[in-house]
Amino acid sequence: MDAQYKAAIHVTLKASVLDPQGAAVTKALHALGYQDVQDVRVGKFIEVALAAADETSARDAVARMCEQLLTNPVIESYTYELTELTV
Amino acid sequence: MDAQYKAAIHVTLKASVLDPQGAAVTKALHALGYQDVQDVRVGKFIEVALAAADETSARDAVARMCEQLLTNPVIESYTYELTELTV
Amino acid sequence: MNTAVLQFPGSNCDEDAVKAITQTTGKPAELVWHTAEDLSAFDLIIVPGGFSYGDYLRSGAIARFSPAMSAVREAAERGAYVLGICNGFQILTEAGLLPGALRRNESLQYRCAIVPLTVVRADTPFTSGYTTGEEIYIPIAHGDGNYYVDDATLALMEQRGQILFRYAKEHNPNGSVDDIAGVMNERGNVLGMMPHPERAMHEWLGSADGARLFASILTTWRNAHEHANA
Amino acid sequence: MSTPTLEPTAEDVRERQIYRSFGLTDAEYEQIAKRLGRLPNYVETGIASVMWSEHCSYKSSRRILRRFPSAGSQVLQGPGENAGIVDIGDGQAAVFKIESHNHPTAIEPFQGAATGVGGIIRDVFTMGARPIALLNSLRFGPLDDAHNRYLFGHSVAGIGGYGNCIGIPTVGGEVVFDERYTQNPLVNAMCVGLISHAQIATGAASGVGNPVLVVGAKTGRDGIHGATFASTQDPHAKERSAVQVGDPFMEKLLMEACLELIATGKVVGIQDMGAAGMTSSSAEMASRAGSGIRLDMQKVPRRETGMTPYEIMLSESQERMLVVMQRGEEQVADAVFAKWGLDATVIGEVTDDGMLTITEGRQIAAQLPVALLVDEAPVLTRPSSRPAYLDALLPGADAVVQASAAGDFTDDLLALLAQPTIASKEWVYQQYDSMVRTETFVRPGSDAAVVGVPGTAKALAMTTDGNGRQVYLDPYAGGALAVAEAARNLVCSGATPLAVTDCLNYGNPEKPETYYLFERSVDGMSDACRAFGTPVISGNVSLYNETAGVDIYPTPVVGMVGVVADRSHITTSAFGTVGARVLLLGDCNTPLTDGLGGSEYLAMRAPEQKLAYALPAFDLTREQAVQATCLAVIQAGLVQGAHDVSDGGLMVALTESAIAGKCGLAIDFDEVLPRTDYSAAQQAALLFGESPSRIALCVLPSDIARVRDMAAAHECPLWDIGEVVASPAIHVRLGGEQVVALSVLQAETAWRGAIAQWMK
Ligand SMILES: Nc1ncnc2c1ncn2[C@@H]1O[C@H](COP(=O)(O)OP(=O)(O)O)[C@@H](O)[C@H]1O
Ligand SMILES: [Mg+2]
Repeated sequence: MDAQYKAAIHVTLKASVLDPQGAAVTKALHALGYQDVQDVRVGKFIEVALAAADETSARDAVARMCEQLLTNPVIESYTYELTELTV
Repeated sequence: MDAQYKAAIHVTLKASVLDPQGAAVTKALHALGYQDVQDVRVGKFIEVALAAADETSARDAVARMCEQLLTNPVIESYTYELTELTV
Repeated sequence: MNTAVLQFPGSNCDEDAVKAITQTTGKPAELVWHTAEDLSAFDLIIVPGGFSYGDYLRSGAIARFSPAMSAVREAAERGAYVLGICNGFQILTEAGLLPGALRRNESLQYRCAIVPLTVVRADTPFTSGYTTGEEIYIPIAHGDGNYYVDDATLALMEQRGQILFRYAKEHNPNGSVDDIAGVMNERGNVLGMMPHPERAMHEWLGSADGARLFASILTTWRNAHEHANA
Repeated sequence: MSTPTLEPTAEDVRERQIYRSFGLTDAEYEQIAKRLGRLPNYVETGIASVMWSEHCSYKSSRRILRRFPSAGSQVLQGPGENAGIVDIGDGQAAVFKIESHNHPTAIEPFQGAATGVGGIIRDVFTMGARPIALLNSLRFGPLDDAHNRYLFGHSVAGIGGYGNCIGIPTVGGEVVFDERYTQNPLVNAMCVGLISHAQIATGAASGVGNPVLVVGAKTGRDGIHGATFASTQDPHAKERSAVQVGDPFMEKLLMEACLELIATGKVVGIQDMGAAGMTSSSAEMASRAGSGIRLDMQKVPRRETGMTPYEIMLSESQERMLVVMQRGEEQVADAVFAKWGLDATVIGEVTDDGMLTITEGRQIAAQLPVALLVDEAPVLTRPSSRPAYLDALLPGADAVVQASAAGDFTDDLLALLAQPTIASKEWVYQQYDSMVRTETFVRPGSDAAVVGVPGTAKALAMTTDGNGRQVYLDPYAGGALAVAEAARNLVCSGATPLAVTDCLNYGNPEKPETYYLFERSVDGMSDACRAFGTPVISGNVSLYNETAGVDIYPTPVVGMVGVVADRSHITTSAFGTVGARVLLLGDCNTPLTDGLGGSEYLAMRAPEQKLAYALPAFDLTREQAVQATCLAVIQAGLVQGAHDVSDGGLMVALTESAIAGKCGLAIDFDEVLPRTDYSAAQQAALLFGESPSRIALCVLPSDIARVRDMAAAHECPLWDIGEVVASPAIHVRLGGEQVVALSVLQAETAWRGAIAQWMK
């Protein structure tokens, strides 16, 4: 029987890539009086619920979907954490 | 002297709010052969670098900016983790 | 009637709104930069469409903190008319002047098209030139027009008659709850709508149905004004 | 700030042949060293290499581009500036240009396409013009492939994402699908602006001592060597750092600020930073004025820390401009930019020494003669040889394709309408705001788009057209046809064509056969431009669209703008007047025997033969007669609808007009073509062949006599082939039989739903 997993994936723009959203939010926070904010980067948080035979194959699937669909390695990078759900 | 903090903020749509992006990603993953994916939710991952006198005031600032600007409480909820950066 | 059209960095339907007002009243609306703090001279304030602050983070999220938005709140409290179109609607919901929120379109695509709307109520300052249940054609142009309110609020809004426009049956372009295209505040002087009435001013633009919305406001204002002066 | 210690020395650059990795040949490197009388250092080598890259120097194409006609009484600014300008009367002018963003799109379709739009908008407002419309010309591999769908979907979203945000309507374009574009999709974006003659700004850095400012976004390490990258093969394997993220919000602010600044009259010269960023903008501005420029890298506002002069000079960060102000007027720029929340920073000054001097504080980081970078860039004469396949093509009339049901072409028509290249592009243009500014008289979906000129009775009509397969099959005629089709689309909307901007997309110019196709098609375009009186006022070249030995079709794209003298002349492709006659301008006889060479129908029914047959003959004189007649009858108020016959042939054109007009059509060829023994191939050729120089008109019966007279006066053949009917069905009689019968709804469903169906 397959086990249940949850992957929490963080997709961020690479450090050298312009982040217009982050820049706009930084400015807005400054305007609101949060002068101590130095930098904001806005990325994506993707939660994927999936079934897999074991942790290794779950990890493998998550890494592959990140590379194939969820990110474009040209401008983005990603990290993820996997948790097994107890049913 | 102020300490340096990094807040990692996760903004997600409330469970009761339909997530069209998540639904689209689920469909796309299925089409790519990831049949074992059951559900995907897409949210935002916001990293804020800030200076603050201490952890309490950093937490306080982050919570306020989340409520004021970074999320819309009608449809979204958030969690965050704070780390102190060692310089 | 004195009309202000607000301009935020990234507004892009501001000039179109001015044109619509000029055509309706014979007198241009005043473009007001987002830093303005006093809007007491105006009877109608239009929060126009566009991409204020790039719509980064969330549509309307950053613009709502502009000084002019505090002035809009005061104006609404004193009973002036406020009309939020598209991005303006998003800003008004973010500012809490209207209930609900606007999510990404269900298709995840930006959609520009002339769509049929049903006028839900024709007995308001904004819709007196229409008839209840009338089908009108107004363009939409948005990526985040998918209106959301929770069920309890929706029921209340229904009951109070706050829903003014719905997308015609089978023509919901974005997934909006209850096909909602435009909603009013409880007091009845603030309207937010995703469709662009200022783009439906002439047959050659594809429809002239939007012109009646501006005419309705003008008529209501005149009536109230003459009444007050009488 | 310290000078980087890791940067190679001038000797290293030579010893280790580092210049090669920048794309310079040994001979080019030696030429530079010789001209300098010393070894160029690392920064200088980088600067020279981007300026001498294909992208900036046009070294493979420059010789050929001179063949285009570029003069005309309407031309206020020809090629050489950021965009061309044509007079439209009343002291106003249209400013336009087209540009490719093919290579970035191949690896990051959303951002690649978006930044392409951003770049072309900057080219137009740099001239002082208010951008009023955008168009785009797209080529992708077939939609049955998931990666092609990804590239197509994200490119469209990126184009929309940028134009929608900035508030310029996207009013037209074209999309073609063919496996030749699978590895090398094409994204060409065009922008049209309006300007009054008095406001025209140029990109010249004149006046010694005038301050040079950088305005707009801060500089980061984006896309270093993007220009070099655009000129080399296989975008996938090359530097991925060359992709930039666009910020349309920043560009909107930048546009408003620049237009406001130019209106103050205190600007001496202004130029956007496109390919090769600050390097090319400064060198080109100095070159145009015959001056020099001195820039201090320490003063450039940066987004990242530790950037070297090399990185700053070569960065392709978007949404930046270089501005030369009148001396002492810097604060004017400050005030305007502050209002929009943007930086305007003085980073240097104009000099008279003819040098581009880059300093870091007091220290000189690079110093090169402007002439070396711009005028002395190599101009290559590449070998050219006629590809053998051109002489092996069979006559188009020999292409034999039988109707899929005996004697009945209804299924064929339905299938053709659902071919993605022919199907409605609504899935695309619904994602574009085509109405903002409320001046769009004709939205996407007709032949040309029409946008009003505020304050006048006039309007501008605009279109982009190109057909790579036709150019492949006959480069000269194909080039001419691209121009002819663009002009025909304008004329059908009621406009007089004014001028052309062109985007020349080709494969590897180092292949003599590819170079031949390039050369011949430019000749064909040039002759057609002369015939139509539409000079080329701006353009762009994209070479090396080649992967693994496969070149794209030679794909010149023509962007054309015309003026509608009076809004009452505006005509669309809708045939919606019941009882009106359907007339055909152009020949009805030759298409029967022209065959199916180059057609979509042949490509659909016999894909393996689609490149085997020659195109129908093209006669420029006939084309001119057809267009002149069309415009004359429209201007005389005699036309209810007009649609040119292009992709998919006559039946596709007529069906589109019926769908748009929400009416039916009863087409009857029996009167005009009374024979009953046409072969199936001949019938197919008449219905679906792509013989050029035809326009279908919708004319009230009472106006027919006048239309006939005017056609006769232009020596243009005219055929009365049917009627617009209320019953929503299309029936066609040919050779004494009914060959097509279907409801408009059936046709519309096939045509409108095809692309959406693929993209679900
Ligand atoms: N990429 C696109 N962007 C905007 N509009 C488009 C695009 N592709 C096609 N269209 C519009 O769809 C209509 C039909 O296009 P097309 O078949 O190429 O026309 P034509 O053959 O007359 O040049 C035109 O109005 C065109 O502008
Ligand atoms: Mg056409």
